[in-house]
Amino acid sequence: MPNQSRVLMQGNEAILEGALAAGMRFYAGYPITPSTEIAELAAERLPKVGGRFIQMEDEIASMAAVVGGSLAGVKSMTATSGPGFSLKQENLGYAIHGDIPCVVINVQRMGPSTGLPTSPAQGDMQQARFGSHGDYGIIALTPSSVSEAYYLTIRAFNLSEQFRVPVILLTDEVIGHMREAVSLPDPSELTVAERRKPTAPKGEHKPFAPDAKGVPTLPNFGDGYRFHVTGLIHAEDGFATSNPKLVDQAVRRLTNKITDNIDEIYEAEQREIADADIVVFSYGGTARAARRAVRMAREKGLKVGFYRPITIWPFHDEMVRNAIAGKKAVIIPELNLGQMAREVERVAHGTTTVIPVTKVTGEILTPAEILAAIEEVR
Amino acid sequence: MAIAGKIPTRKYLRQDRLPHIWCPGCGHGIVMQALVRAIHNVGLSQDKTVIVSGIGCSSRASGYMDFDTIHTTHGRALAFATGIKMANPELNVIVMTGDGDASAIGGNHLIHAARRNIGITCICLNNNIYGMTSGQFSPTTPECALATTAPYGVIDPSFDLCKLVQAAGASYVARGTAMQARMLEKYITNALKNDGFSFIEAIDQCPTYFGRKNKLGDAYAMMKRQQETSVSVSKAAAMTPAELEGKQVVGELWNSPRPEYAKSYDQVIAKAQQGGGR
Amino acid sequence: MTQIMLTGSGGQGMILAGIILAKAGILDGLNVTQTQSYGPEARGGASRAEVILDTDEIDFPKVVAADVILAMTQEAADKFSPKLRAGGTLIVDPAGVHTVPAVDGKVHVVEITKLAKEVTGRTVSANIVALGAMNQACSLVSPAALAAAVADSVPKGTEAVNQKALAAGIAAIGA
Amino acid sequence: MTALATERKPRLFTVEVNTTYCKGCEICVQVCPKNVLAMNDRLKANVVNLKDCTGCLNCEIYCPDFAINVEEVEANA
Repeated sequence: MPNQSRVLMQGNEAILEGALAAGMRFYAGYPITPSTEIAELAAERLPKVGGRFIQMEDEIASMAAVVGGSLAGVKSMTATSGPGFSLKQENLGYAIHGDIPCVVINVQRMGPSTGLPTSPAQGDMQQARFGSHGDYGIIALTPSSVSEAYYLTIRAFNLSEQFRVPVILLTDEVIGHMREAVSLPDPSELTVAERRKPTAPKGEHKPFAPDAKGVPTLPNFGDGYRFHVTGLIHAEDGFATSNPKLVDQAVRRLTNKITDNIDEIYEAEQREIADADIVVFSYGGTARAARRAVRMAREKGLKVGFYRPITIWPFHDEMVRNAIAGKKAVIIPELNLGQMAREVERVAHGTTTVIPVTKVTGEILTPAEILAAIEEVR
Repeated sequence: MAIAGKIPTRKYLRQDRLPHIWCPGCGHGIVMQALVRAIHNVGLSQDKTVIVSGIGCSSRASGYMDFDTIHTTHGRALAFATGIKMANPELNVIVMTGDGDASAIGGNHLIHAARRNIGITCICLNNNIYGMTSGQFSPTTPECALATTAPYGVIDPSFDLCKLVQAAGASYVARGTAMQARMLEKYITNALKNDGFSFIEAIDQCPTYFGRKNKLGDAYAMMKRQQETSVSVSKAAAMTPAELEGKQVVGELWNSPRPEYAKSYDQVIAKAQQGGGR
Repeated sequence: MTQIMLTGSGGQGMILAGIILAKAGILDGLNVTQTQSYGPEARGGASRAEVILDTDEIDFPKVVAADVILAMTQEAADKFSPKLRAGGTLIVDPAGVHTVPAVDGKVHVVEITKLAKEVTGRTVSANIVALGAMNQACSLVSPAALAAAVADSVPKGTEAVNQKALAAGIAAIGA
Repeated sequence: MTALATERKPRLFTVEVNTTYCKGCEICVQVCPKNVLAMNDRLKANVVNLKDCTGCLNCEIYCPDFAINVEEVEANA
């Protein structure tokens, strides 16, 4: 075809292409709608580049295998939806606790439970933050286009390696199944982060000793460091401890390594916020309708701005606060019953009116519905 | 002159982690030593061998062994191990798991690791009880035995894990007891040499919970009893089901090499790179 | 912005037709989005693909008011024709649509399935015939881009027969 | 705790019990065919009859606590 640079690609396909570009060479998964295309493409494409794919016996095993693959030194990922994301939570917590880099794709579908398997929703926003037990920090990224799904998957791997933390690509059925024109870059133009290896000699290296950013440098299995990984709270040497001071340090480090580096991790798109009376705060597939609604409002002469978090977790309180400070209202359209509105309300702390626009019909929000909410503010 | 069978056990242990947490008389240390001796026999590199364990008393073994080691989540050791082996097939992967870990919460992973015949040696330390949580019955607790969650005796039929794993597709299956430590060492040695999924059921004693609750005496008495109720494969072949009631068959139960999973995937890679597939 | 719906029943190739149209849009340098119905619906019931073509950035990826609707079955025609904007174009295949719904726009009745059978010997080419007819009636993309997109999307060895199907669709509308 | 066999045996062995590791389960005492080991009053294994040790390694192999190490003493050492 004459125009090679722009290709038609589905969101799920872009995710897999992004993962391959980022160096992902091990995929373990279990079929579940609407994420299955990612597994199918991984099965087809990975062996061509010398990578490996395995269809595991269940979602729990898939997450476990991904953690194992990463410890063996290979960039690893899995993809899932709704119920599968729930099942992965225990081993996701293990990966967080073990500072083990990996990427988990969640193509959100309508829930709770089996819900509406092929219908779009954004009901896992809080689960992505707090789904596993105990306290921890996590990174989740939310694409709003097929092209962004490609780039954010690469970024997910980069952040995962830099901060030694699982990164969730929290997408939705709208983006996962949509096809759009994507301009694929030359691989040489991409920034791909590789795993930092320990510099201390074998025998002296402490696998969980943090660097200045709070991130340890774990070796790979087979490198000869002969280290120990456990899900028990552990000291810097990797072995279990119940020393209160060390336990406190270990748990806080897992949260602080994310929050202390938030400016490096966080990204958001902001349009026409400065003169706006109203800010529409939206993310993922829904942000497409929201952006349209904002344009329609501007055409009508309404002063409306647009704030789209691309990094959804960690939540950047300060940036959101700055964007909504002094505004008449912030409108939050989302395909759930107000999961991110909760976060914005926490930040607004009563100083700006927070208006959730929620929809749980299994359909997406339309620009008209969001525009109506904007017009109601006046 | 060296002592026949003497091996430098301590070389393979993280001696600074000892003494271990296991109770006095617990059989897990005996099985762990049999594994260490087998690793030495086969000559596996400490730098290229990964020990994976789940959750439970037996799964603490990984922390005491001087290799790359990973103490995972309850029941999932084989799933983590599968990821390690698939991502880097050059690594020797050994799983240490307990009866509850492997056959209750992790039963599905056991079946499928065996079905794939992935190159993992899985040692199930079967002491017939959940020790870490203080004595609840497991899928291998004998019928009628007492446990804290079966105060009137267990009514659940117990699992024959070797039969299960053989039926699922493992290429090497053996069973031994702690009292037959040297035989266990031999079976594990052969298991490590097998290129595929190998399963060793090591029957050992929990004097603290299973022994005390069921009035089975001290550790040695339990070991003797396990030996006495064992029947070799050759003897068992001539016995009726009635005669085998309450006995366990020990020995190499199955040894039938077939293609190892990670190697089969090498062929998938070759096929894909030659332009095969859809 | 042009909003297009291709509707029929599962297995009629509406989604592939949507993908081909979107690819042609890319060849013409347009921005495109293509979405579809999924799940049990896509396996026998009413099935639809939606395509949006725009010179500008496309925000909302779904059809709000269709400029063009293709309907291959009665069920699809009845279900989706209310989405047609005033002055839009409805194209129906009489093999599936016996009663053309009343719409405020143009209607083309094209013997899509019958033509496919006549020209290629196989009814599975109906979606390609439909693309030819739609594009000829509504000038969605350049004819060259559409032909190239068809060639790029159909199974190897069927390129020639599909170009015949495309030409038959174009001819059915006429100049 | 090391004792040395000295009498009229062609082969001499040392049996070392690491009392930090030993948990006093008595398995070693029971598996030794020559009664080389006994429990002491601190409930630790203790070498009491080293001269009869044959170097069979039973005590080492069956010790669940990795507390016993048997070595052969070289004849000319």
